[in-house]
Amino acid sequence: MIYRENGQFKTSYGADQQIFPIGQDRASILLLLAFAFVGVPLLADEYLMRAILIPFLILALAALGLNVLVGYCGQISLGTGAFMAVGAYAAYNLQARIDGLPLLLALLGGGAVSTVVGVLFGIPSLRIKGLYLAVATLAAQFFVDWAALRLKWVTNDSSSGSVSVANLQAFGIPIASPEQKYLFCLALVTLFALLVKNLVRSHIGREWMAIRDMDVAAAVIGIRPVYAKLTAFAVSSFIVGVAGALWAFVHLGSWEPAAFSIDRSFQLLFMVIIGGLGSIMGAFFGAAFIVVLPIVLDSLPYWFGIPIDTALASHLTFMIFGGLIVFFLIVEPHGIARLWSTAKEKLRLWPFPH
Amino acid sequence: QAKEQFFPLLVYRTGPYAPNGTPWANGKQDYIKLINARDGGINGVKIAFEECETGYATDKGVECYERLKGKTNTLFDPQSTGITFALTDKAPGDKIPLITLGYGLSASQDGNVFKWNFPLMGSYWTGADVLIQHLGKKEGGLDKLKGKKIALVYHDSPFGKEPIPLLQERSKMHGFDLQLIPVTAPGVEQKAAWLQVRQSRPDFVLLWGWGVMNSTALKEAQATGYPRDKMYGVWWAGAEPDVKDVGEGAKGYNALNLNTSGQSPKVIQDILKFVHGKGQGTGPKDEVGSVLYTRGLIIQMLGVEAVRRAQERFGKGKVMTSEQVRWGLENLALDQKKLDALGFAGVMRPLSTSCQDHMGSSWVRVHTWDGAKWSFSSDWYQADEQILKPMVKAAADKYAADKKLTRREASDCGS
Amino acid sequence: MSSSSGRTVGEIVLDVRNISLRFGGVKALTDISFDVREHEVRSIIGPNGAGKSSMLNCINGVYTPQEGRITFRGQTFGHMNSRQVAEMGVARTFQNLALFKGMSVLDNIMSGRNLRMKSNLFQQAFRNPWWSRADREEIEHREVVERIIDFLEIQAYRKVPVGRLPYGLQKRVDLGRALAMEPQVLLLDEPMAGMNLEEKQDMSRFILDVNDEYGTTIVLIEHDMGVVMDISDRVVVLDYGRKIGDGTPAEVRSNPEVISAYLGTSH
Amino acid sequence: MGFLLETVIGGLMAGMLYSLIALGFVLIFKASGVFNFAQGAMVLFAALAMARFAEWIPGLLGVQSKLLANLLAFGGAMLVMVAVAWAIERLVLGRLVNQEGITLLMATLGITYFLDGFGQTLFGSDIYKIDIGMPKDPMFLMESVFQGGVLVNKEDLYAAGIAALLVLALTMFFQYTGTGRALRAVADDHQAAQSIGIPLNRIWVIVWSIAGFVALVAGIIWGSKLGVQFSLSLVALKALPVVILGGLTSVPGAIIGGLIIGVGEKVSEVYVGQHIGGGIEIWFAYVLVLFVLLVRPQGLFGEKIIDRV
Amino acid sequence: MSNILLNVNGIEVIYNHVILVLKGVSLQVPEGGVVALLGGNGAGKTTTLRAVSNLLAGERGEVTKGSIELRGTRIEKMTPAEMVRRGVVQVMEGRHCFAHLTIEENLLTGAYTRTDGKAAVARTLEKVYGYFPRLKTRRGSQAAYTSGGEQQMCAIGRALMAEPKMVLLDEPSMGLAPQIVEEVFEIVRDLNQKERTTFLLAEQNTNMALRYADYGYILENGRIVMDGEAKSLRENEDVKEFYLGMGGGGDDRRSFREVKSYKRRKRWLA
Ligand SMILES: Nc1ncnc2c1ncn2[C@@H]1O[C@H](COP(=O)(O)OP(=O)(O)OP(=O)(O)O)[C@@H](O)[C@H]1O
Ligand SMILES: Nc1ncnc2c1ncn2[C@@H]1O[C@H](COP(=O)(O)OP(=O)(O)OP(=O)(O)O)[C@@H](O)[C@H]1O
Ligand SMILES: CC(C)C[C@H](N)C(=O)O
Ligand SMILES: [Mg+2]
Ligand SMILES: [Mg+2]
Repeated sequence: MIYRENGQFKTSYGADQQIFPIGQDRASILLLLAFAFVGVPLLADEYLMRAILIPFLILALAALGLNVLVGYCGQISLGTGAFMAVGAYAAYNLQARIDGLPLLLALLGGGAVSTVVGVLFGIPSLRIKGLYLAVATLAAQFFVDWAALRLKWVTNDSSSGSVSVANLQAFGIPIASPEQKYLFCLALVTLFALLVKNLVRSHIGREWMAIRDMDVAAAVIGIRPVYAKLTAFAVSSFIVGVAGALWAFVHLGSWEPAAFSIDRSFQLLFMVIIGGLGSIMGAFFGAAFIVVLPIVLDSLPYWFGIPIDTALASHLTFMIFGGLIVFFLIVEPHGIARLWSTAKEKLRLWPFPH
Repeated sequence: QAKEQFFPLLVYRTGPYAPNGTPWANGKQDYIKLINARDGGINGVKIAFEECETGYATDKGVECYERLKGKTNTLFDPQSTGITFALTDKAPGDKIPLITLGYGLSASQDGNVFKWNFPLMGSYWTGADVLIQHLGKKEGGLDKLKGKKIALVYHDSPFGKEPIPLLQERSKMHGFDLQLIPVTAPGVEQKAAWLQVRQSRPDFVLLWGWGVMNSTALKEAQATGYPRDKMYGVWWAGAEPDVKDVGEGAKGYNALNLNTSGQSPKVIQDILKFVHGKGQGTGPKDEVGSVLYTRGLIIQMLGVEAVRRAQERFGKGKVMTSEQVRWGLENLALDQKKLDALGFAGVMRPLSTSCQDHMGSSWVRVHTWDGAKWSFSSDWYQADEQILKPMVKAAADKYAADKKLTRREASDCGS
Repeated sequence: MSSSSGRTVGEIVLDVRNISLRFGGVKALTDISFDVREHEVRSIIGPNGAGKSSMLNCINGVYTPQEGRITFRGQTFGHMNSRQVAEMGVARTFQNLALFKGMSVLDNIMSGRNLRMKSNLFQQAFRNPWWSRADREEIEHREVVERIIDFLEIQAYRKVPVGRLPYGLQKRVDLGRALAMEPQVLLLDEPMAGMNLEEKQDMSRFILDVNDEYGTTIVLIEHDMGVVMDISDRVVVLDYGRKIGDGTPAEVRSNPEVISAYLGTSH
Repeated sequence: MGFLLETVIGGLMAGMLYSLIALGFVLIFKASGVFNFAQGAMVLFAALAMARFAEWIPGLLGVQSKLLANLLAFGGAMLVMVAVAWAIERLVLGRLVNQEGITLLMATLGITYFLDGFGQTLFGSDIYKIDIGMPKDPMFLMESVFQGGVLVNKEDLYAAGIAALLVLALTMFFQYTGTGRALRAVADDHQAAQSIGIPLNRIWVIVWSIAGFVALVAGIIWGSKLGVQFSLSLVALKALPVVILGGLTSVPGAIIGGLIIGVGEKVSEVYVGQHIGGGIEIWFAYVLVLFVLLVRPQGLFGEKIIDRV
Repeated sequence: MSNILLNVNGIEVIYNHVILVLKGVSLQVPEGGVVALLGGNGAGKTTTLRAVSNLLAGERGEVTKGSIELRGTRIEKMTPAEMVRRGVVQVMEGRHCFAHLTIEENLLTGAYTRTDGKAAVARTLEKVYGYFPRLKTRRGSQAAYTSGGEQQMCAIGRALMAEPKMVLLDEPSMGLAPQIVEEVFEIVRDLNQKERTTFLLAEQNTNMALRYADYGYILENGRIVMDGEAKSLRENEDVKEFYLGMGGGGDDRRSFREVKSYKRRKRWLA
């Protein structure tokens, strides 16, 4: 009875076009943000921040970027790991080669370089579709992996191929403690989520979705597939690149190309699918599911004090995790975000269904 | 305050590297059980432990580290060079030492820069150095290597790339040709690599592999007819899982080994008695004493001895903090007598660390697979300090410069 | 000039000359010529597989005919891409429903306005309710779209994903999307298939209203002869890719070739 | 010249082995429109079953002959794969009828995790051996023509023969039987297939069982080459470019794709890779695929992607 | 009515757990009858047919109340394939041909459940080609590349290939040229009379449907609002006005040009 949109009449289209047209949604998202910015840093311990929340946020950001491409524009990509790597190594090079470059600029610069590479590898999408495109994007993945291992200047001549950064700071504030890192990531993720939301509810978003749903019809109403697809690649790889730079700089500190391997690409693709294609929330749900759930499952035996063989425990984790993926898909094939909105719809009807 | 000395055990019992990771992990665990069961702990301080499965994946390893670092008051053994790289930046902040026995960053031997890293008993540079010495010896002198062709077939990761600078240095010195042949991890597809070997017909092949890459390399060598007795592996490429299912096909293959294998050493007997005998064994009984299992024992033993050493200074029978354990690691003095007492007679050579030298010693031997078991085929070697020292120093300096670190003062060594 | 219904029609807006289209061995269109005058309702009829849909596909650049050319308001083209055709003011509905399934009714129709939206990527990313070109633009166009939604009586479904709508309503949304382009020429491919009589009457009304109020020229493919004969000014008849008749409904109805190929005797 | 020939032959053999895995992908895709991410996991699972059964059977049943033990193990492993197929239909696919390809792909990811965990729990995660008596040593041909001869691997040669047979049989099946046609219908439109009475559940059990069989054969061949352990599931990755190059829906395409990729990879690595640092074979394979797709977006032999209004 | 073949009893259908579409629909189809299901867009005709043929699951729909019986046996839990084996085949709305299969392959898959041999199937194939000669000329081309009407013929023909006892036809006339529409209804009559095939057809073309059906149901908003013999429905004033388009009692169809107001919808239930 509390969750209602009845009675909330919109008197202008502007009001109807808000990001959260329903009052309760608006309030709860504000509460959630307040909690994330103030509550979490007070409550969470270092492990939670470093090992769970920070990776969660960064991967959610990457998933958000990928969702633009896959979820909104319908171009399946398995090159996400590569674009993250490009972002990371580009940011690293910018920082290493330009003295005193502010961190934020390095990160955005990483995103910018990733955009260029993304658009380049996006060009085949004008001809290649679906799974074929997905596999073709693996070319980007493996090529970038290789380049990071072989091209000396990429790693600034590090013989092992592993590079690292230190002493991060933004606006003169060091980003060293888990709280600082967390807040920094959270701020960026919030900002990008907002920007992406804005894009997808504007006409460019409709162009992407139109191309995704029916490209011939989209062309007939005057949408240029080239423009729509390449902007999607650009926006997506920009965000993914920034996420990659964050992953390297803030989460890992030191990294090797394996940090952005094909596994990461698959992992991110699975996040956006299970989270919900074409949904901002979905990126977060997906990241939570794929990143956090296995860790939780892994830790369960210890929390309950059940002594269980490590190998068996991790095999069980695999099995349960796999089972849960299937279970969620059966309950809602369109991902957790859709499950969430169906639940809300039910809530709205409650206590009188239908 | 904690009543136990807590050892976090980062292991991998699943994934591509499980066959090699498992005996290693079992060795570590069994040694802890042995100390608790036989000695009642370290001077009465019981040892607690918790395993965390990394699957040899760096990000998972970092998660494990974060999960367990709050609990531990001792040290970490990451069981992977990749994870070591990631933790090397974190450890100083958390004040937790890392043991990377026979792996990790070769430059971290320099304790003045790498205060928290301990590549005990050897690094990939020492390993590579010894291999070249051995080849030289076989040929009748290092100068005979001139004009020879040596191929390095390596795991395409920081681990596999570590030995390259040293080999390049040596190749410049002795005038042999160094051919680099990378193998993409995990190394299930090596046909192209071995076609290259067949094409260039090197005089020797050095194998820097881990996990399935090793057995695959041996099988491909067999399939392309490259003589196995011209192949020399690093100490991570010379254990039972690497040759087990190749069997006869691997006959003649050589690899470095930091330790013995077999069930005769006293410590092994003790484990069979106090741990397996009581049904407490971690893995199957016949795996006890295998190459990687024994290496696991050694690693764990060194950790325990570091605690014991620290107790000598900071209070016997007390639980140590990880900073104190670090001091213990830096002041290890395991002479032959001590090793004998610990039951490690013959298993390894003495080792003593210092503020400058976090490696302790680099004794290593070559062993050879005869189709059914490993047996030693060389005497003990150590790496050539003349070559190693300047390289370590230069690399450590570069690292320090990159990180804007200063070398430790002599005064810092006491703490 | 005046047509059979007595209404005034204007200049030739669309002139199709000698179009031939083949798919491998299949001759979908053979040497078709006809013209469409401003403000008229021009129907294309013919048996299944006659090439009607293919004809529309040629006009708006989905197919490229092997021969012939099409002149739109004096601009001639052999091949033109869909975008250019759309920019010239040609809109289209589809026989096999080509809606954007994952989008809501509102978004589907809004997408018809895309060609007229000018704000750039940054303006859109940083849009906000207070000062933003993107937001203002969005609202302006929303007003137009809401008028279309009212007109088509689909207010209740505004936020429903179109995939969930019944077939008939989807056809209406399809029309709505085309109308949102405010086209000069509207190509309709069987807009009334799957509708009952009442709904067909409504749809006819929509079409005639658009035609009257906005002066939109209509090209209509439809199998319901009642509708075709009642509302068209002139009719082209295709059969097996050839043109077999062209003229006012009355002329076509009495054309013996058309009767034998298509109409049969009952109509 | 001799060496080039050798490289090409090596590539052809390697390609044949990729094809064997690619075949599993193609089968399931062609018959149900599912891109089966779990193919690699199935290969591992089947190989584990085979290896462990072969190890256990002599002890359990007192079978002496190695051949008999291997045959029994093969039968046992095949039964296991049928059970897996049945369970997948029952628990997963049967409940996801008419969903989009990407959802089904995701479901097969779930299956992958499950099978990986389940297989290793059941059969262990050590390295195991499959010994079906494949010859391991090389043979040298044309020693009179080229110095050192041309090296050919007998094991690979057998494997290639088996793969070729499988493909031939499966091609016939798809092209010439009513069931084959029904399978293709299912891939196009689940619902319409149901509406004319094609029993999806039975079809899926059959197809997944056949895919299980192919996985088993691949598992045995790869397993006897590499040893059976977790990495076996990763060879599936090597089959991806093959499937795509040949076309997702073409059984012969899987073979030809495999051969092209195999040769392309090896020749590029040996002749080009060496000079630019090595390790280029993977991306070379994918770049090759990329360029072919630019010309033929459906792969070499795939069904044309239909996109019509 | 004698000898009821299909008995739908007060069913409710919900899509996606939340969207209630059918609100208690009951209808009967007698053995050998032709029953028409009429109603506007979104009334729930397709949903009703899907419920009968058990194709709802794929749309994430579910029958939550009521029962469906075929010759007295409950069938809600059966798979669509079982329904086909029992002789009930649905022609889906919106064509649904197998895009990559040729027209002929499409038709042959229709005979999947048949066990009476190749020759018999070949005879039926010829019969279908006889009904739709256009299909014969296009037999070798992939279904996706045929015109809308050709696809519709293909879908109908494919269902006939199963030699069903009962056919659920969802908007068969959609997209077909007038003489083919006539043809399709003639086929319905033909099969009904010669082979006693039963038909339940959802149709928008009320005029045609009522000419060929024996009995009709009118569905609006998920409820049956009227039913009766086809003849009597045709005489009904409301039906005449809203479904047959005959103005105020006169028998003449009103011209489409003259319909003035389109906002005049009168429905039985709001
Ligand atoms: N898959 C679905 N998910 C959600 N709602 C659906 C779905 N399919 C149909 N509906 C809803 O069910 C209602 C009835 O639809 P149905 O398709 O049965 O109508 P119909 O009578 O066949 O209409 P038409 O004549 O236009 O085909 C509609 O309101 C529609 O929105
Ligand atoms: N892309 C294509 N490839 C191959 N053949 C095609 C293609 N498009 C249309 N055809 C063929 O061209 C002919 C004309 O098709 P079209 O769709 O134009 O017919 P139509 O007049 O619209 O028929 P209907 O009334 O049934 O919709 C048909 O025989 C069809 O099979
Ligand atoms: C840690 C060792 C087992 C060797 C391993 N390959 C590494 O990462 O260095
Ligand atoms: Mg048409
Ligand atoms: Mg319907």
